[in-house]
Amino acid sequence: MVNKHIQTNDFNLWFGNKHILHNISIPVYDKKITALIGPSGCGKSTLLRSFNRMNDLIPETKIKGKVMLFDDDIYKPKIDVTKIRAQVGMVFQRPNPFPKSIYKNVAYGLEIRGEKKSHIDEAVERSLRSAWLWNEVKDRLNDSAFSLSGGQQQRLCIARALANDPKIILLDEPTSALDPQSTAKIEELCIELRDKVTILIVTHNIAQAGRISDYTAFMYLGEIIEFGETKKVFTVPKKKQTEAYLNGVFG
Amino acid sequence: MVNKHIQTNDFNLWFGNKHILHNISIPVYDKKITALIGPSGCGKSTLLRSFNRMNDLIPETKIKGKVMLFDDDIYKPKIDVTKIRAQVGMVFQRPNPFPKSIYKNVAYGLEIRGEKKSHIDEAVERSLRSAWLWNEVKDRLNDSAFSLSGGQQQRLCIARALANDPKIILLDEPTSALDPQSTAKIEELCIELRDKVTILIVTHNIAQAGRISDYTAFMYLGEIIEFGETKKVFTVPKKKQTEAYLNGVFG
Amino acid sequence: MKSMKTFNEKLFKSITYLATLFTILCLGGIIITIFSEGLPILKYSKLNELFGIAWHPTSFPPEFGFLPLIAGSIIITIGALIIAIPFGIGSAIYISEIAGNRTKEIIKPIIELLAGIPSVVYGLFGMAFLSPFLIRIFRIPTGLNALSASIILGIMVIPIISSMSEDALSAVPKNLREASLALGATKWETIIKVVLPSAKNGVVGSITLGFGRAIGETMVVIMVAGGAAQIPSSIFQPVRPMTTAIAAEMGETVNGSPHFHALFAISIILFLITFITNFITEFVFLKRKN
Amino acid sequence: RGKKSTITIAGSTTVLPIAQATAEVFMDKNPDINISVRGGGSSVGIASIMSGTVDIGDASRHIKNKELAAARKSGINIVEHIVANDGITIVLNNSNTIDALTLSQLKDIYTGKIQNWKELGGKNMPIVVVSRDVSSGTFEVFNKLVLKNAKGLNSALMLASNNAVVTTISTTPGAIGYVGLGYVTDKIKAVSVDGVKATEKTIQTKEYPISRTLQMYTRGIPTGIVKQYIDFVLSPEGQDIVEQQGFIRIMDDKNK
Amino acid sequence: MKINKRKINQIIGINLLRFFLLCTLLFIIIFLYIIFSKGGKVISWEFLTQSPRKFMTEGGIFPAIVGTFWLTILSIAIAFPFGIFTAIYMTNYAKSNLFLKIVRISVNTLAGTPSIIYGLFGLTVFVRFFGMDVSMLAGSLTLAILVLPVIINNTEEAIRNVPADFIKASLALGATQKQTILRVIIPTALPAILTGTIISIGRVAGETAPILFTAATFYTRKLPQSVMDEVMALPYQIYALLTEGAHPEKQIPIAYGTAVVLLSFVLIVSGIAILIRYKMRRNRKW
Ligand SMILES: Nc1ncnc2c1ncn2[C@@H]1O[C@H](COP(=O)(O)OP(=O)(O)OP(=O)(O)O)[C@@H](O)[C@H]1O
Ligand SMILES: Nc1ncnc2c1ncn2[C@@H]1O[C@H](COP(=O)(O)OP(=O)(O)OP(=O)(O)O)[C@@H](O)[C@H]1O
Ligand SMILES: [Mg+2]
Ligand SMILES: [Mg+2]
Repeated sequence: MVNKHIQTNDFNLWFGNKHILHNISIPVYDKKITALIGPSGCGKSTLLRSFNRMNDLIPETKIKGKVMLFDDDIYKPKIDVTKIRAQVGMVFQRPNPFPKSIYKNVAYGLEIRGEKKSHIDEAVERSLRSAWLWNEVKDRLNDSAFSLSGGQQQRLCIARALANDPKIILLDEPTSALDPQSTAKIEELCIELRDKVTILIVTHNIAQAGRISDYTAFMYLGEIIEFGETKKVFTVPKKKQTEAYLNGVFG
Repeated sequence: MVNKHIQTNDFNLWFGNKHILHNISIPVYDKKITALIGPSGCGKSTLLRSFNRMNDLIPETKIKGKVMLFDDDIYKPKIDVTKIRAQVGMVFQRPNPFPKSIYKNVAYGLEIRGEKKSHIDEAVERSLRSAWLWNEVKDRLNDSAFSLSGGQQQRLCIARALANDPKIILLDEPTSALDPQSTAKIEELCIELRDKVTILIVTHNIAQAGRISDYTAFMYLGEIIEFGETKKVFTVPKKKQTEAYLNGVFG
Repeated sequence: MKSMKTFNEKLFKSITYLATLFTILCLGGIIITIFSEGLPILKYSKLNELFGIAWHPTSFPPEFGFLPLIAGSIIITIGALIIAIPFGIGSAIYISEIAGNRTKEIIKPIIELLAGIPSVVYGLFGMAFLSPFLIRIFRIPTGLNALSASIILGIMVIPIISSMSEDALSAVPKNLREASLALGATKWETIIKVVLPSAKNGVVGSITLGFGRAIGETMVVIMVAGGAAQIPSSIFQPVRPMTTAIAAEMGETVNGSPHFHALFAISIILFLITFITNFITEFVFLKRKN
Repeated sequence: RGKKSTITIAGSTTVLPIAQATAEVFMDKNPDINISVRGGGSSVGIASIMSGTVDIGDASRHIKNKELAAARKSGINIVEHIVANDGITIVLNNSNTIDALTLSQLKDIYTGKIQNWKELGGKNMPIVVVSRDVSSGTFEVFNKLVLKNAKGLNSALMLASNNAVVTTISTTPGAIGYVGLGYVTDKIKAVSVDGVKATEKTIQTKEYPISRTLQMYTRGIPTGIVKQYIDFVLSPEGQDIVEQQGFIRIMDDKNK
Repeated sequence: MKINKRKINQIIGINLLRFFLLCTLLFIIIFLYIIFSKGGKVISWEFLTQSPRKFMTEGGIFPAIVGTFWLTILSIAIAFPFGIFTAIYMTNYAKSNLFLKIVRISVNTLAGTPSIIYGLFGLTVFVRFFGMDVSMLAGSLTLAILVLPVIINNTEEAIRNVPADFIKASLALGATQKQTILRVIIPTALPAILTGTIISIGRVAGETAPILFTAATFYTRKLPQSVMDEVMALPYQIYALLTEGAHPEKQIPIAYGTAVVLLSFVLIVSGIAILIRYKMRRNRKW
């Protein structure tokens, strides 16, 4: 049995009065890729963002239950949220590099923590290599990040997250704004990264979930309907809704 | 053999210098549902909008080739564009009712043509019935259209298009902003409407194209890769790209 | 380490908070000033006298009837709006709906630029050019009157109305226009029946904003309106708007005299009028969100 | 105040041109002295002198008893210097047949009791009353000496400058107005008041009824550069400048 | 037939709109032409660099140029930090809706308050209460409060236009709120903040009513030595030349010349700002 990296226990979340997440209890296994699938608005992004407390930004968010990162409840009072976020990398749907140079983008997380320049230089190179971007950008680290193509920008965002040396990376539909080639590259990259970090990925593309993930969670209306190994969920879904969704009946 | 309602002949379209549509030659058959599928940005919407000259709104649009509506080239000089648009209904991705009452929305097309009130009343009821909305709104025709749910608004937009008594309706991803129930309802509605009008629908949802269309055209990078009966295209695609797309490898 | 970090965070937040309080304080200061210097007029003059029709602050006994001043302000402002509304909104519609991108990119900045022209320059134009011009055209004894002030103020307000209306029109979702055109409507029908009604709030908001600007304008009216404290019977007569009375008479009053307080009392009225129009603009028409 | 090298003057806008023009020539003669001249109004001038924020306060009226009392109470001795005479001429359009008016007729015209020239024996022609802006010093004099502070006609045209009055009168047949003596040209005609024509002489002697003096106030007897400046204004050279600015010089033998 | 009527409506309607726009442009052209053609004649090197002479009927307007320059710089320097910090508070920290609403109403009320009321405020508070007398300091403070809401509104908008994506990315990397503000939000919004501020420079330079009682003097030869000195200022000079003094025939051309200087300054400054903004929008990649 693999290790659990994250475990949620009866986790509930409200935006104001809207009950968005209902009694979520799933594990995220260490050094595996877990895919979160489900129709639009079912709460995939919200669940993902619960793992680094990005939902705190939304006013009137209430939660109940626990989210254990290793053995720490990240919602316990007086915890330093910035520390948790630094440990958990996050990549968004649209590539969102800062309007700074390529180098400054990757260095950002380290600079705000006041790391030494030499250490930063080294980490920038390492992260860009891990994100398969080093060769493409090594000669123009001071160019604006916007001079990169969409796919490169998304890999830059992955590199930026990797620079913090996170144990886990959350990806929210990372390829939905990309062309097929870039998509393929990011998928490969995910598989490659699996050796180093735990990956949780939200995707609308069922085929993608099938291709790259080890585990799949299917969500519907804020609940986890089914969770299991991808092979099993895709071939012999236990629930009717899962089957319907996989067959493209809705969404 | 069924009648052709629309036929394009070597139709090309440029936005400025960008060549968007390449030598498109497809028929749209009368009283059938034709689905246009393909990855994002391949030109589906642009092609659809060529059929009622909505692309004219985009500055620096150039075209070459013909689009025959029955036996009239809609791009021939000095043609009255408003007349063509009145004959061709169009429904957009996001429901876009006017900020007016339900009644005024449906009556809009007739009112601008100065039809008689009695005729308008009758047409409004008929269109709302055709769009399966009459029972839900008959007691509040003067309420704002925004008081309706998303799915109802989309059906209102269909009713609004139907009020002009068009021979053909163009739908651009009409369900992508809707929930499963509303989606199902609109799909059924399309099938029902097929008896009266020709339908051309753009969709991202491959399963949806399979469920409701008689013919399918697969587009890629501005070209029609494959066109044929839906059954055939879906089961034995002739082109590799079609197969790849249907299997969810890209998009 | 961590406490240092939180301290820094808190310090920064407090600085921004103090700056915000300062802003509120400025408004508070203005309100307190005009009310504490304006209300004492009630010691010298009854409220109904204050709303009398004669403004003779230097006669014996002085009369502090605000009505001629209020009337002057309102008449000029309405005149200005009558001029500015068709030109402002008309050009806004043209820029937003009809002009090509090229034209738009040239004209919009020009109109924005116009909004920045100092009012004293407009005043100069009115005094030295427009007023002699009007005398010749209409054969009137003075060109410094309600009409010329309205014209100048109107020209001044056009860019305000135009650029704000343009913003409102441009904010109308493209898909509404498309829906209308797709139903076979002409461009004109689309503009009149769909775009304008959808942008109604913003457009009306631009008018109330223009009203607020025009009624508070000082230099143009002090230079161009003629300055007679009367309720005019024609637009060719000079008027004395509130702002003129304040700016022109403040220097001649003895600090703390009834006249001094009366001028501050006028500023209260002026402030309330602009406050209310502003409030309506922001919260009724623009519905500014947080 | 030690070795002062600047003089600040504030007050009446009527006196402003005199102060400005004399200051300019004075500075040319004394390049290391700077004079700053600003308006504000007579009350501002007197108030500023009392508060000590300026060296010289200009006023087109005499200091009021109330103000003087307040100054005495705070131990300030305010000294008045009459620097010029100002006479206000009543002017009509050249086509008008009237040549003489009385003070009380003027008052009736400006309060609206008389509305047509024929009531005064002239043509049958409505009177167009032209006045100066309330904030102007000229209005102030007229208001005091002619209207005796009675309410003026609301519909009078209130013009911003002497020149505007001249232009308006010259182009409007039925118009009546008032300007400083220096502004009378042959485009308009001046009438006598109570039988006295406005001339330099009649104004200096106060024979002409609508005349006044313009003054500068200082705190105590001026010393140092302030004294130098005041002396310059009162000198023949200074008085020439006063005349250039459209006012009437003070009588040579009667220097205060 | 019906189609015809609709077509005619369309043609009439659109031409009416075109007429309104052309008239507006025509106003502008006539206006600028008159000011520049009448004032242009007066402009010379001497006019720009010398003090007024011969009772303001000759010489130049140099002290007024200098005065306006300092008034503008000082007031922007005072208002800028307050404006930025207030906008930061409003966009990032304000939690309570009520407080935010109060701030917003205050800012909007300040923005809509007539400038003459600022003049009264400056007179009562700075000139008299704080005893600053008529001085550059009193005038700058008054003008600073006048532009404060302009700077706040502009900065707030600039900050709100920073894509939420950037902020999220920064926070997700473990940055604190202050770090996110100082390293991501402000740098991203800076060009927009600065262009807005440049535009408000134009606004301040042209304001007359607030300095009538607080800073402006009619005539001085000396350039300001300290913030406690009163100064000549271009907009006030135009007003004074037209309404005071004894030689309108000589003063009006000078007023036109002064207007050309002021107008050129304002138009150039706001033109630059508009150009920057235009370029910025073009080049913006997000
Ligand atoms: N800031 C917010 N305030 C209130 N409700 C929100 C907010 N963000 C999301 N929601 C609601 O929470 C629910 C779940 O949203 P979420 O974004 O997690 O869905 P999702 O599964 O990621 O959908 P998608 O596939 O479209 O990204 C939706 O009903 C949405 O309307
Ligand atoms: N107004 C426009 N100006 C210039 N190019 C445009 C414009 N609208 C669309 N395009 C370009 O035309 C191409 C086709 O766009 P279109 O919207 O037709 O794609 P689509 O297949 O409908 O995509 P989607 O599935 O995302 O709706 C794209 O490359 C797009 O960038
Ligand atoms: Mg999502
Ligand atoms: Mg599309």
